[in-house]
Amino acid sequence: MLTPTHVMIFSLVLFGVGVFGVLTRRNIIIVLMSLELILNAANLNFVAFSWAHPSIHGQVFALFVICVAAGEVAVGLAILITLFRNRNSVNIDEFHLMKG
Amino acid sequence: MSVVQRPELSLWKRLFLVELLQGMAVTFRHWWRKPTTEQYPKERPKILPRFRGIPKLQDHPDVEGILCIACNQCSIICPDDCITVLGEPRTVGKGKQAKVFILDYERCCLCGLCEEVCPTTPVPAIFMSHEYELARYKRVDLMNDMKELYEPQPTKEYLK
Amino acid sequence: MTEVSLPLFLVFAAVGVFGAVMMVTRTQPVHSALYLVLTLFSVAAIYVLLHAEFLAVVQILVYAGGIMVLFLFVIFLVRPPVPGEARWHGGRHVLLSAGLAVILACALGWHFLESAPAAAGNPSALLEGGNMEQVSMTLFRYYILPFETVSILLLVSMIGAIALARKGEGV
Amino acid sequence: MKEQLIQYLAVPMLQIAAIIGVMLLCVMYLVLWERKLIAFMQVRMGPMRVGYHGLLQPIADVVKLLLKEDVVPKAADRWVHLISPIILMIPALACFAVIPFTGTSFEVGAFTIPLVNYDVPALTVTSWVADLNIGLLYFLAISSLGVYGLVLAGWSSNSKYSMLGSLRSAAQMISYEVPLGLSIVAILMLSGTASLVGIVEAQQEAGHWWLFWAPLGVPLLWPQFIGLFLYFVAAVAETNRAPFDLPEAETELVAGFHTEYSGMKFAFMFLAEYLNMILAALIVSVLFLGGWLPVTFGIPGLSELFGNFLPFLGGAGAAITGFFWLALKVFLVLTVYLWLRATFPRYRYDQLMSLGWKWLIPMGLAHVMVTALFMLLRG
Repeated sequence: MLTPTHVMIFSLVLFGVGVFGVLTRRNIIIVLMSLELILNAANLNFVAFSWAHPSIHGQVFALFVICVAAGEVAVGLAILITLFRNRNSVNIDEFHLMKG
Repeated sequence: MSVVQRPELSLWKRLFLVELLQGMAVTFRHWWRKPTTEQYPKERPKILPRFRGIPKLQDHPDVEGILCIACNQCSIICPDDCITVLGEPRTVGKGKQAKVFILDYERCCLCGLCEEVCPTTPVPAIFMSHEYELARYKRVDLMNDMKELYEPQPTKEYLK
Repeated sequence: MTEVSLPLFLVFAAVGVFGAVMMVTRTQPVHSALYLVLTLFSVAAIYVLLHAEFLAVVQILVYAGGIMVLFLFVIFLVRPPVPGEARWHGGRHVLLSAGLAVILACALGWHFLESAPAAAGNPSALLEGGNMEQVSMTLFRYYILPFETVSILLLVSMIGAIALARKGEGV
Repeated sequence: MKEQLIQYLAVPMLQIAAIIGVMLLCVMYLVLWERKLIAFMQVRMGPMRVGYHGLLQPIADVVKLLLKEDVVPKAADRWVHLISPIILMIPALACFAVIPFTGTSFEVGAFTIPLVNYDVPALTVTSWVADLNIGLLYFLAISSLGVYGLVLAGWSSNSKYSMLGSLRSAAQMISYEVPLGLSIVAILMLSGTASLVGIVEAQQEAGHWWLFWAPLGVPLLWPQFIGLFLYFVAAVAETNRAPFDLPEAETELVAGFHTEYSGMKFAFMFLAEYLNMILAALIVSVLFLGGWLPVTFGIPGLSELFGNFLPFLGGAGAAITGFFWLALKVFLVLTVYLWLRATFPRYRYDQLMSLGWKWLIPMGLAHVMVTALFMLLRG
């Protein structure tokens, strides 16, 4: 029998891997992809809960999350391209303009 | 060079894509036309009398023996240097006749100068035949000596 | 359906975790993106198991069909990684991050699992009269304002992305 | 349990095998028909050698492609190079799962398989593998995945022509997915369902194809013509066919994304392209042209006559008739597809983009609104 706990464990693993990716990778594109992973983990929880208490609202919220993720990626990648044009690199360590 | 301005399309033409439909009508009409191409190995092209195929040798009933007198003029005028002629005394009558005549089809450009320059009468000994199928399996097969130039191996016709 | 849902879930979850781990560890960004697509797919499959058909399709349409293609585009546009360049932070950093991620996940997990909901009703109610119909009814009955807000958000992000990515004047 | 296993596992497997087999055959002969038709339009004969008027040419082509050497460039990413034709192929085949080929289902009585003495219970076999509630969305989602195959093929070949071709194709497919989706929305509104079976049934109920939906009772006002036009243009662009075949513009990019492909892998890409064409034609037929409904549908008298022109076969006759009408429609749509290729020159890249974004998308939005308005006025 599939229970919400199973799905939650899976989403926790995805979340953990995503956080690890965000913290360790230097390539900013992969950092952005790890962020997508974290969003997906959150979405999975929404859907699991909506399934456990039969209620459609969780799915609707996940839909909103997907929309926001799409917007986030569009802007994030545009920023990335601008950065690449100005500094000719996608290495996250090289972007420390604010550092004193 | 002159710049040609495209005529401005009327609203009717723009709205209903008239010109696209006209284009499609043209292709539609062509669909039903009789094909103009010929099915080559099955159907052979009609060859006109002055067509220049590969050069070959010929004899004439009015002249005894070999018609070619080994004058070497064809070999000299040939822009591709593809003709080699060696002579020997004629077996009947005076003068020379060809002993060796080698023609390299690989180099021949089918210009017809050899036929023009050939001095023999009543017909030139070397002439442009109507044969045009030059493909061979080996390059050596394109080097033809006298025997092959007289009696060409007929190309195996590819039917079907 | 219910008897096979657990083994199916385990298969998809395994594929998903495999994809996620590979995604984070690959050095070639294109491979990373491909593994992420794999993970997104298995998540979509799990959505189907959880009676969220419409969401599964949206996940494939938006994530796999749109967002990841965008990622691939950007990967192609920017310079490929130089062979000798370090793609990871240092060893201690990796260990620390791994530890942090595990601790974070464990803390969340402890909290979650303590309050894990049991299946409270019949989940197949989510499919009655069509999942898509239910989602859209809810969306347009209760969430019309958020819906419009999201559309404005998307418009703004679209214009922002164009403005940012344009060459030359401005920026 | 056993009956369930057969109903939910064995029957779909057989259906899938049948669909794949028939579709591969269709692709082979579609290629022949394309070569023949374009040859006719160019006042040529087309393939004539293998078989009567080249009828066995597809088989010769397949044998040639399968026996060819598989060349992989030295600097290619071998794995991605290998999987990208497969990635192209899978979505193209997966989309066929939701297509209804005929309305009537076949009744298969209980029988025993002789040698193994296995009893097969009575079954009802439908012409579709799955009647998904979200069928149309499934089609849109799955068909949008084909772009990966192109992009990865171009990238993994490590060649500038492939790369340019694949980037063009990705941009083109993403741009034209929007008008494609918009042109379908009106049909969704008219049918009130996203299931492809449901859409055809809705047309049956309405008494006419959606193409001839006449709002306000005005006989010659058919707004779905715009929808059909939009869908068709977008589908031609989506399948990378002429006049929108920029990704494989042979005069500019050698062969585009499949420059570095040969043998089996190339055959897969080729197959996927033609499968997508057939798919687009099937969707046009189902959404706008009434799917399995006869061509004479809606004309009193003729409709009944041609609805089942094999009455002596009973239910099977009706099913076969449905197949026939759908096949006829698909054939005609595909012929128009090829006709376009024979007629129009290739678009320039900026023209392609401006057509997609500046004309088709606004037209699609307007079309949705006009349809909605007419539906409202009609009540």
